Amino acid sequence: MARIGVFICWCGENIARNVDVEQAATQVAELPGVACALAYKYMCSDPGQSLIRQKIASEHLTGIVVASCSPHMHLRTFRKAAAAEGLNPYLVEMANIREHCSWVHHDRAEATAKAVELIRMAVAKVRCDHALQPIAIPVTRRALVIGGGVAGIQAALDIADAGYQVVVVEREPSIGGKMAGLSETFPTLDCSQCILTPRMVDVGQHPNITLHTYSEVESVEGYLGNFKVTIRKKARYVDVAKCTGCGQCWNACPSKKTPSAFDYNMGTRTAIYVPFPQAVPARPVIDRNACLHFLKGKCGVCAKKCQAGAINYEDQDTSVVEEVGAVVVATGFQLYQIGKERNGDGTVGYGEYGYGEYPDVIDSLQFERLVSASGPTGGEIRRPSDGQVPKTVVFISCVGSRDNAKGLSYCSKICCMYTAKHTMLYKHKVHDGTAHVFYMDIRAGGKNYDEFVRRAIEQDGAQYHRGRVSKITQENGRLIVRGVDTLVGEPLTVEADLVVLASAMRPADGVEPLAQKLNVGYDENGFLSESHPKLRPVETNAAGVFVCGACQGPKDIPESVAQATAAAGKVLVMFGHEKLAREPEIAKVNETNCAACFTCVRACPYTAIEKAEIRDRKGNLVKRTARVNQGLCMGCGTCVALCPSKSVDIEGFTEQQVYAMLESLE
Amino acid sequence: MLDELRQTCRRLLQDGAVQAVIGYGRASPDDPAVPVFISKPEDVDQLVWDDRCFANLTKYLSRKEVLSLGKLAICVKGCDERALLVLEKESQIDRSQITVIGLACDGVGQPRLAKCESCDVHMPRRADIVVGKATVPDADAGAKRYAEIEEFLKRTPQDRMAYWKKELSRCVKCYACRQVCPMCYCRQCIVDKNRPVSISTSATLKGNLAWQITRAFHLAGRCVGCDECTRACPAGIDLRLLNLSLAKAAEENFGYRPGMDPDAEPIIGAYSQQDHEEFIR
Amino acid sequence: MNEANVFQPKIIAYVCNWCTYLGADLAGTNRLEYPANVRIIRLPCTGRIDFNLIVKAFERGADAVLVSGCHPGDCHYTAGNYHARRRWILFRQLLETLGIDANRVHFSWISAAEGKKWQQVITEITEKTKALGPYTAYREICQEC
Amino acid sequence: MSELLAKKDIVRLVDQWLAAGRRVAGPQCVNAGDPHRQTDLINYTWLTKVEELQLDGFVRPTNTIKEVVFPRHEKLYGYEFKGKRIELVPAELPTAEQIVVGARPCDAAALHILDAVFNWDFKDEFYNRRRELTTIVTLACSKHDDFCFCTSVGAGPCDKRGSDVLLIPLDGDRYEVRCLTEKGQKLMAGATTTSSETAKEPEGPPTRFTLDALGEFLAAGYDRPEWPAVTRRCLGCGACAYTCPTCHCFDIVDEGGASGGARVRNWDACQFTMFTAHASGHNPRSDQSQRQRQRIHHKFQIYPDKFGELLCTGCGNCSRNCPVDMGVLPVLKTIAAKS
Repeated sequence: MARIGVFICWCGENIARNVDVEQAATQVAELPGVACALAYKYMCSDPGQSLIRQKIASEHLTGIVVASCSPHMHLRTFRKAAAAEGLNPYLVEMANIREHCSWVHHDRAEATAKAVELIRMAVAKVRCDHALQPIAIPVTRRALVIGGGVAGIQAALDIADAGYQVVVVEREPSIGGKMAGLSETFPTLDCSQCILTPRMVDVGQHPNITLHTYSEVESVEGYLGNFKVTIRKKARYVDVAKCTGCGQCWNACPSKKTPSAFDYNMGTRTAIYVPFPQAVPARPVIDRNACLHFLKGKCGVCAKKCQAGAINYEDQDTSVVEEVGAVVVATGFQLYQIGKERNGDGTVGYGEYGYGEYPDVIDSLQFERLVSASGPTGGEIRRPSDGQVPKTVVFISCVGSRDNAKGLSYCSKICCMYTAKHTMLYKHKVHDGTAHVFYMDIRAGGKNYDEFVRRAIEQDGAQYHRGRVSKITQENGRLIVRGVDTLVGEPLTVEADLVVLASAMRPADGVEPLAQKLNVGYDENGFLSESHPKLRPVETNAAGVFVCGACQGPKDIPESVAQATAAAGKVLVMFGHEKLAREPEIAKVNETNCAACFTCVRACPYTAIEKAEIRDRKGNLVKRTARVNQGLCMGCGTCVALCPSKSVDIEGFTEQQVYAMLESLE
Repeated sequence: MLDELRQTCRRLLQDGAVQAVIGYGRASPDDPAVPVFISKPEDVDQLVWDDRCFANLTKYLSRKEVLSLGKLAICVKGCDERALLVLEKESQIDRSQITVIGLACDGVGQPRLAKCESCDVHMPRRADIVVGKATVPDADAGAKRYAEIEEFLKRTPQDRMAYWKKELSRCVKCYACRQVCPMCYCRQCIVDKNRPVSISTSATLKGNLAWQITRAFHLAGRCVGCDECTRACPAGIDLRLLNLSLAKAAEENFGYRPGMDPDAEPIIGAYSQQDHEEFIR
Repeated sequence: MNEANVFQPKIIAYVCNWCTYLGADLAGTNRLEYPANVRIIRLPCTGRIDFNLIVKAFERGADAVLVSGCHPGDCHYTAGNYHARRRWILFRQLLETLGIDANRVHFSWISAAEGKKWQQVITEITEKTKALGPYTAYREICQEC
Repeated sequence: MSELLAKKDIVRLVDQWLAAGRRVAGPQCVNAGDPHRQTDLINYTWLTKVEELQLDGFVRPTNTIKEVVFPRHEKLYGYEFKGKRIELVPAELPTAEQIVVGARPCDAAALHILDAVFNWDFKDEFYNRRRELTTIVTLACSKHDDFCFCTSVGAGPCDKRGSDVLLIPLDGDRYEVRCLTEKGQKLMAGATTTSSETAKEPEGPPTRFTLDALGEFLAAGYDRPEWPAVTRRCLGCGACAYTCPTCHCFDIVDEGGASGGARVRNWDACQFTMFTAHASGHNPRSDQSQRQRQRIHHKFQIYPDKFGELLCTGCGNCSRNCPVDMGVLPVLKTIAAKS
């Protein structure tokens, strides 16, 4: 027999003002199954909780209803109190008679009547509650970091330094990401490589870190705490174990004309190459599409030069399977492909700027390489067309950003800052040059950020024009930039030697299929979705998968690093337990009744339902059934509504409970 | 055509390709055709095919009494065949294990059943073996598909409810509609669940309405319009109207007709961010 | 104010735990008054809300039913509300065919930030249902044979 | 000598009964005027006006008159929650007299057969009260179809069992009236005219099998290997049982909410999987052939052994209404032939 205790809170005057709590207690005490009903000033206070605990013991209660505030406020509190007294915490229900009643209904009689009905519904529900035990999921205390840019490096080092194994997957031949190609960084103008490369080396040498470069995640199986990740290691044609990174091969390679992706095609590289001198690992790969051995079947210079015998033309892609408990996604960004982005019906965006047509219209990452000491010009600013030092440079912000018509709706956040930085770097190198900036707004929120922009304008004399550029044409080797200065209210034409476009930030290529493998959501722009924008900024809706860096949204280096450390922190919280406790209010299949139509499998947003087989002792198939993976189910109940025979139910919101509540309505 | 059908089945049984053929037969010429299960080559002469072969035999693919016969061949009309595709999509049958004998069909019943008037699948399209040749469907067959329901929806809501109250008052809850339906393969129907009772088992107006809402909606995006439920109903309730209205909604909103396109994803258990509505505020 | 004889409609609201329930909480926190006719049944997600619940609500004497959850794109469980929306598109057709009054079945997206919207929606539904009067057509169906 | 009644006088009588506020049931075409109908659907229904009554021109209604005494849904008693106590509220027994006019003999005979099972140990108050209140005016069959087999089960187009009044068509306009009970006499008192003409009893359908052969087969054992093949096409619905005049199984359930409810009984059917399912999940009749076998055994062996009469009047409704044209007739024909 049910023995339900009902505890009605005055919440001081908050409830008692509009609800006659004593009368409500008298009324609900009469309900079948109710053993005691009483009101008290503050149920959530220590004495209030003690009262509940006393009654659980003295009245031998089998379930309790607390009629007070929203369950979002205090359900945990009362569940803990019940558990402390030995009552299963899932036998606690709340009736929300404050937010949903006393605060919104001022007629005392009406509010009291409604409160009684809300309590009656809760009593009906608690009578159908099941005692539940938290679900324990074993955890493999080993993490996977996808992406070896600054965010991935930071997350990997933090987790590894805490003493756990980390696997890093990077699809390029070296880790380092976008930051490795930057010149100097705002707002301090410290050299990007100087601060990044030591950390890259740390990753390469860390005893707890396994590094898979030139590799991609092929498939992900499993769930929170128990992922099985298959990684495809692309053929390098260089045996990394034998190679010493001496450089004989790439120095001797006769194929030297391939545009360097690391330099954003501003320079060239050989067919066997390391992307940049400080690469980690400092081991080359052979580009099949440039290598004469593969193209023409003859050459073999690198193999001849290699003392270690590390060249292997027969190399094949291989797969490794890594078992990990948590995944950190740090796949970073790419730039908006000016003039090449497609928007359903065709190519859109900024053909009028002549990018790709005029060699001296470049994007911001290309400019980074131009000013980088390790770049193709050795740090001298020389324009691509003729190698001349440009005397007038126009920088255009918001190319692709904040443009619903032909670009992307969002602000890429970092362009204002790096454009200011570019003008400064330019002025520091070309003292007699002029830097013009066309901008929409200057967004420089951040420590020392606005000061930095002011310095560019006031000390280094960058000419800022608030307005858009409508067209760029080329005349006599110069670029005619036609725009408008909206502050002056007049058209403005600048003859420039070089134009730098601050292209929008987009998620890296291939992040959507990766997100699908991991079951992480993404927005219409392809940025990965965090669980909650404020309270769970690095978690995703796929339990055990975390995000950091620019794959989640545009951000600068400090933010990426901070988020990476946060993601590492979340991983470490997980790894602090041998087993993870998950809420048991999740789906459960009645496997005997399941008709195995697998509509639920198709619908589950978490791929938490799998197709399973029931076999007898001899191994003969008895029947097939849907089965819930407790590690993945989040308890949304989409499966319940779709199951025609209701062979699946959600604990805490079972069919029985919901119908009992309905039946309890007068 | 009948000879060809019998030959085909005889060969399948003789070769051991199948252990039984699900087809139509009858005891005497005046009787309507009934489902028969032929296991011996010498019995194939029991098979018949004419315009009184109403039953959608695909229902038997979820009857254990029939599955126990072994590997099966099944005779299907173009309309019935659509059910096979739905069953396949819903993991109920392994199509590779079933030999499908398609029967060319110009419609059944005297006069033709309502479904036959707007039929656009006279020839089965995905059968392993097709027997016979059928006429080409009328060009406006598709246009007539929802004519009945569109006509019905012109009535006032009060009139519609009055109609269903009258019709459903005759329902005795014999569940013939469920038992003949190839899509009703649940091991335990929701109406037979008693904890909780979400649908009253009483054959009252309340219970009957709840049951028919449930039956019809569980077929939303799944019903292939074989109209077996309507044919089976001893109370003569035109269940076809309910099914048609949902088929219409499925086609209008999601461009989907169950059992037509093997490449189309089922619409139930799926969604699109572009699903359009104007009633949610 | 005694309105004992005025028809007080019974309104059952099935709401998701993460958006509309919290929206109703916010209405409370902001002390936004609205009619006391609504009874909230909290479910994890609109994806969990089955058409049978709507039918049952009418059987239990509801004069109007509200189903409400997170706005598209905001679902706590990423897609539950999309599944729900698709079902309702179909279900409304069935209701229409059966002649069940569409003015008695309401759907809304109300976020955790929309306490004001919750107040408005409930007020409007209550007023509208009062104007329609009791749902006698369905109650007649539920009377014993 | 005989008593005669003109057809128009029957109509007048019914009109009078209705005018006097009596409940009158009779065959009616229930889908007249429905644009979707393909064939006429004749059902016994409670008449609201005499024009609805359709006495002949068809073989027999799709439903049966058992509903008049054994409704498909019946409240046995109510209950109310009074605080923590539950109070039982007895259901009111029916009080209204009712008349069935134009019943077919195969329907009327069924009630006579059912009297036994509703009274052998427990006396079913609801059934008995309705039976007492009901007067049945039966019309002998002048039409039959391929499904009819009354003559094979010892019944026939003039079966007197269960009827209070039997009408036998004399010619197109008149009936011979045979009052078989006091109730019948009372109902017809003064309405008929005495005549020397007598009606010829119409012939029934040809005999389709012999009961002896059937009895032999059933007596020969329970686990006859023929059952699976003979019953394989059965889909397990309740159309046969619910349109059978003699099937009388019911289920008892509680229906209600927070303040109370009722214990009700609803028709049930032995062909449903759930009919014999145990709470454990075990089902002693797990196969459709076992359920079909049960139905035949019950009707032609178990019931007659216990009550002396077959639980079948040969109305043919089970086959007529079966979605796959099964019902008892094809099964009986097959097994009688095997015996």
